[in-house]
Amino acid sequence: MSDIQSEMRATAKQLLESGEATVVIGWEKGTMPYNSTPVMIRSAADVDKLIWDEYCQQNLSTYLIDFIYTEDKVAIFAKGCDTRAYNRLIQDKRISADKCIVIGVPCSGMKSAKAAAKLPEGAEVPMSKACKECRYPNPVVFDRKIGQDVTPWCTEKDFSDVEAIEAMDQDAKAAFWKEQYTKCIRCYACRNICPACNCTNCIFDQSASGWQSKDINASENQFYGVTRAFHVAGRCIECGQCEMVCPSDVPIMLMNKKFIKDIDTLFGAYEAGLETEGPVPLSHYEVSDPEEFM
Amino acid sequence: MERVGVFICHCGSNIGAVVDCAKVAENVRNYPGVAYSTDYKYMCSEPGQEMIQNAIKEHNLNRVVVASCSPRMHEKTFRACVEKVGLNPYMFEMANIREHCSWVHAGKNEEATEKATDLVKMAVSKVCKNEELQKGHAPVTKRALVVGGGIAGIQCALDIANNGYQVDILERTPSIGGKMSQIDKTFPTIDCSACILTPKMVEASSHPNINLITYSELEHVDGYVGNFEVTIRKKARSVDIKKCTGCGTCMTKCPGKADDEFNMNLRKRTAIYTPFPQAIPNKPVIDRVNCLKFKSRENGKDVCGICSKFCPTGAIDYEQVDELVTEKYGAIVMATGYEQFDHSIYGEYGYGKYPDVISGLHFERLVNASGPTQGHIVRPSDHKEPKTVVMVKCVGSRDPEHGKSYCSRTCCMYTAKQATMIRDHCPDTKVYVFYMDVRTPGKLYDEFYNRTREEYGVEYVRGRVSKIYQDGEQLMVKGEDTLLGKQVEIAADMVILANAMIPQTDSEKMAQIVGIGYDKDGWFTESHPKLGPVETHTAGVFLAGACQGPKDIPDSVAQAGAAAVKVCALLSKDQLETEPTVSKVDTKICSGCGLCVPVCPYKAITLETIQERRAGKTIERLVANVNSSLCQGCGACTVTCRSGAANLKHFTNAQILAEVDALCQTIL
Amino acid sequence: MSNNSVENFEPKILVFACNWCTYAGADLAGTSRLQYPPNVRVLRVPCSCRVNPQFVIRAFQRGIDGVLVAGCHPGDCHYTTGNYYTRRRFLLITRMMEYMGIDPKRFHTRWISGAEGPKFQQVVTEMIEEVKAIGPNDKLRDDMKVEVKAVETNE
Amino acid sequence: MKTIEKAKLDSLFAQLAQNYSLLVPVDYNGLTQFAPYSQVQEGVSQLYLDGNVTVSPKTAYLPQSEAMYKFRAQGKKLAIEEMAGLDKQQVLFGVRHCDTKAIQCLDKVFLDEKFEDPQYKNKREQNIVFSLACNNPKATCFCESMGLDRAHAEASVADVQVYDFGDSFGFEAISDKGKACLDKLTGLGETASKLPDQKPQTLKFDVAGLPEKLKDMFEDPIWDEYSFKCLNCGTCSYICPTCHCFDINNKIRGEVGVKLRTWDSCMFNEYTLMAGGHQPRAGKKERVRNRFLHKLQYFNEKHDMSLCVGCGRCVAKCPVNVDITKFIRQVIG
Repeated sequence: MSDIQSEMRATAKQLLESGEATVVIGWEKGTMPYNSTPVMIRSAADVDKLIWDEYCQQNLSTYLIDFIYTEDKVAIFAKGCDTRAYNRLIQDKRISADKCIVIGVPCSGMKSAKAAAKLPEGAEVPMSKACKECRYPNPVVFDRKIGQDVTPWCTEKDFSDVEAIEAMDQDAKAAFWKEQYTKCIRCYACRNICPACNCTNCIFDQSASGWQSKDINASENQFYGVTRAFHVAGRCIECGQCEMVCPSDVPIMLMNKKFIKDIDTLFGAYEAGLETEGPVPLSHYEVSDPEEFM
Repeated sequence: MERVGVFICHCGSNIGAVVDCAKVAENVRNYPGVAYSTDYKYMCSEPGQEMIQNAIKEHNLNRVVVASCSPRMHEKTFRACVEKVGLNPYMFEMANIREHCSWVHAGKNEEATEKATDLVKMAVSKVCKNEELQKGHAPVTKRALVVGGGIAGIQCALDIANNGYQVDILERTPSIGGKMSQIDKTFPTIDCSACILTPKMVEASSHPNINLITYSELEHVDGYVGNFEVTIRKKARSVDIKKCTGCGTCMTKCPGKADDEFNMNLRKRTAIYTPFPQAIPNKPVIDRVNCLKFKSRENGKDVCGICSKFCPTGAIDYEQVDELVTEKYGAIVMATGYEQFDHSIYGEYGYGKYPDVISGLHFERLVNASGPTQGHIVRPSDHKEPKTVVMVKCVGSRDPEHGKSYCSRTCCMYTAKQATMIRDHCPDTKVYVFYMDVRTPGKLYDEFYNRTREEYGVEYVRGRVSKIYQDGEQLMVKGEDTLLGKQVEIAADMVILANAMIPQTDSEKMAQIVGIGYDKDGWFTESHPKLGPVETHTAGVFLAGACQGPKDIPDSVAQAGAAAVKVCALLSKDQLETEPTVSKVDTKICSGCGLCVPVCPYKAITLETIQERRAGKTIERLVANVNSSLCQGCGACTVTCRSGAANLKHFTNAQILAEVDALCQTIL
Repeated sequence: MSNNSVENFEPKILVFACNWCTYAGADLAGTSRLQYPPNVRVLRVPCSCRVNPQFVIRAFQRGIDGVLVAGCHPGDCHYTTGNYYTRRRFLLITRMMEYMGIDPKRFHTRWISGAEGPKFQQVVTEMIEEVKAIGPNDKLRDDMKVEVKAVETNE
Repeated sequence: MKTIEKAKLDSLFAQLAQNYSLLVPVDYNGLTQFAPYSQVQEGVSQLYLDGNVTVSPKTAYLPQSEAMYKFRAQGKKLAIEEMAGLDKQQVLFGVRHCDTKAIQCLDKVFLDEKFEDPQYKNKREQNIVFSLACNNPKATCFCESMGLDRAHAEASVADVQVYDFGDSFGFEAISDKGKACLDKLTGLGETASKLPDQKPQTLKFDVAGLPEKLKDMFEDPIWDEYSFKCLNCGTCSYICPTCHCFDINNKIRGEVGVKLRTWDSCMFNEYTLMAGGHQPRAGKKERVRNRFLHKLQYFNEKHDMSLCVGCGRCVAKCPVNVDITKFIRQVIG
């Protein structure tokens, strides 16, 4: 890892010194050992802040949106999931490729900071769930690449958790989701970190539109949850950030993965964030789509 | 402040006998927004409408709900009614308490009254969120496009042109004329088809308002009623039409040979050709597939060139390429006609392999004086005159399993016509007709059919043919005479099948290009089966002739005239009113992701760059923009739009939510 | 009408009907005097593709017992392609609703043409019977039972 | 000091639950918060005393969503009815010192000399706070640096001081309310009042002169640095024990409805959005600056106390580790 870290610093230095980039976004060490947190480097003198360790979980691509109206040329370090997020943002026309330099970093999976926070110091920290299920640890798009590609440890999408819910009876399902969404405090961290939730003005920030009141209860929270899942259906790049940032531990990916599973089954396997062109499942149709409404 | 007037209609006893209208009016009197509520016997009547108008004035109402019949019935009536006293017509809503309530809940008066109350509350809640809308205006390009140059297209173009409007005829083959030019005689008058068609063709070609675009295909249609932008592919003719005089020398010299599709492949034609002698324009094209020069070019050589050598005007141009041109039109008439059903799927008729089992259109060419046999009725196999002819009707028609479920309408009559022609040309030849039913609804049609049997001695056998097989030189036709209840077997010299009429093979693609509907068989769909037979659901696109469904010549001509009138009515306007119930994008909310763009069936949404002041800086960003003339108001974009930036006027998110909430609030 | 005791339970069912097909089909049921139970309320939309799944969830939040989204048969859409999007969206939403614990009997999408008055009658009748059998919807509800004892005064 | 063995905690809770509504810290499916003791009895939640809860007990004073009054409108007539307050005294068991300090902050806002918020006041009067001293601070805790007394809860808020002696809890009444409550309890033991040992906090720094320093830092580039990674989510505001901003909305069902007050966050776009569409705090920088300055400068200027009590929740839970302690240390230098 340290090789990658020094190469990161060297790359950042070169980019900033040459003027190819005015900003480099990477990770620095945070408050706790398990906090590796985004950092913006503008000066070659600061590149030693950059680190690469097993907690560089956070997706940096969404920060590119902040620079669309500045004069900056922004370089970001990007793992496989970050590059899918990058494609998502390109496809949604939220960022333009000519302002960005993507430095791909193959990733071997990140550890769960949430688990680490609960475990005693020195204990073995498990990999994040999304990382365990990751099929694209290597960058799918990049301008440069650091390090060697790794062999993906998953080839198939793992829907066992979704299937476990599907196997429950109706009352158990309802009770499960009600419990989960009772916890939601509607802080919108899941939305704000999501690369697919990139609207400039989310419907949940428009209380006057009448879509949702600010009342907090399981019903309203579920409306938020299922609506957000529907909005990212066919667009979710499975980074799992939503679930990782949730202060209430709501299993948000269980919603997203349900849509992914059904889209694959009904309309054919689809991988969001691999391409920047072509139809997205829900803004497209086939005359031959399954017919069960006759 | 919303001040809604609610008017509950009894519709005589239609509603009043089931729904307690006075109670409904009472139930909603205190409902939020309601300022006035009453009931009346006939709301749509003159006094009923006056009552609404007076109440608007007297109670200072700014919104109106009428609970009565279906809005599909009287929405227009009441909109006009409220508009007369100064209310915007879109500040009106209807609650359907007749078709959706009293008529379907007879005897359940209490529940129906409760349901009617709910429906009225929903309408009130919606109307409170309604906004004043103004109809838009769009200019009109005073020029029409007729797609298809058959008799329907020609007639339609002539009618439009004679009304003083410019019209283009787009024809994919080298000549106009269509199927009618292949037909020898027409029923029930047995007059010569060419004799009545060719003058029309000449008239069309020489009309100052008509422009012929032959050997060309419809490529793409953009725009909307009054303002279509049509891209046309002018296929390479390989002949400079301006230089060509139509002398025909090239055709006499051409060594290339090809099947003559105009003559149903009953003879060969040259590779440079006009489909038939009276073709218009009477200027040849080179069939590049069969031209020796073009064939040799595929192999890296370059031979022949005889036509070019002999052309006195130097009109041959081997280097021509397809040309795409874009033209503007105010209206489009689809007159793309039909195809003949291919009977080779039927094993019982020999899979199309027996040369002497021919279709009706083959026969037309056989019997035509300028056809391959100079009008002699002979067998294709040995050119002998047949002594026994069997005709089979409903080949492909009325056969949902293998063919088409519909009746092709014309076959009974053309079979009768052909039978009489055989008897006329070859008085010694016996003619049998196998039929399921004989359908002759048309002026003088049944009389013609009776003459065929009685005067011409054609024998009609009611039943299906179960098998045709070759037996020596003859064809054995086995079938059942269901009237006599016995098997019959006829040794025939020739069999003529009355093949069904089917849509053009690419009719579905055509429909998609133009943006109109088509049915399960591929016929274009009219906007209403009875009241809109030549209109389509796409404003400004009309139908003429058999592309809408099987039709004979008089029906096609009549429909062509009808379509022409609709086109002229459209082109006579300087501006078109457009419905305001279209989608609109709130650019403040829109992120410009563009997901709505591919969803729009009318290509009404484009991404545009706008300038915006943000934190003291002017920035540029993409947002979606809806062309309100193109938008037809389906709402597909509104659901695709996650942030709710795209909203459908008169069916806004807030309005629909208000209805949902109004219905549900009584559930506790 | 709604009553939480299962025996006398009269469900309330919301039907989103497209203007060109299903609404016309429901009108035809009316003109043909085809009788069905009075538990359905039709909400007219221009096209089934206008029905945002969020409307459906909202209705369940507010306590509706069943929702039917109905439009033209595929290929018959007045707007040519609207119902193809409806189909995609609601194939997914139907499954998601079930995943969230809403009984699949409570939510349906159906194609009902303007000529299918009898089908409209049949679909809503069956749905009402099914929903009646499973009782009131108690899932996803955002109930607000407020009793205001105070007496009204003029505003 | 009165004591009870931890093994007998259930009987203590049972006694309390008899006379009062009882709220205890629980773990509900992974979310720690205060909840009715009945949840523990029913097994819905587990009692959680290992550390402070994620969602602070400010919920017992300022719920995330609270009806202010209800109404019915019929035609032109309108009826309005106030919501009834807590009809019964409510014991909050295990409130940490930082959170008692936080309630003192809320008092400054809701029990202002000019206006007393009746609903807040009702809860303040009816709540009996058993405040538990922390022996084992979390790595993210920094209450000492913010001037809190780890041995004694905020006396204006806490009614009973609780100490954790390992096998038992010790109780000392602080207020009359607390004394009355303790007096009702039976089966308690008695012990000398030697306080338990407290592990030192690791996150320690000096905040002297902070408000004064910040006064001149409104345009400092430090805000770009700290706001860059902020997501503008509401996690920090919602878990913060002192954040008290709220929005007011209607919840209407036909003729009846309630006026709701719900938490709001200065991180959200609508928080400062003006009716005309103007957004004075358009970006992350403006919002992060406002939040930090409100915590560390503005509140001091107005009420002479910090609005940050050092509970460490935001340090632990911020999804992108925007760390207020790092900021303070950097400003102090």
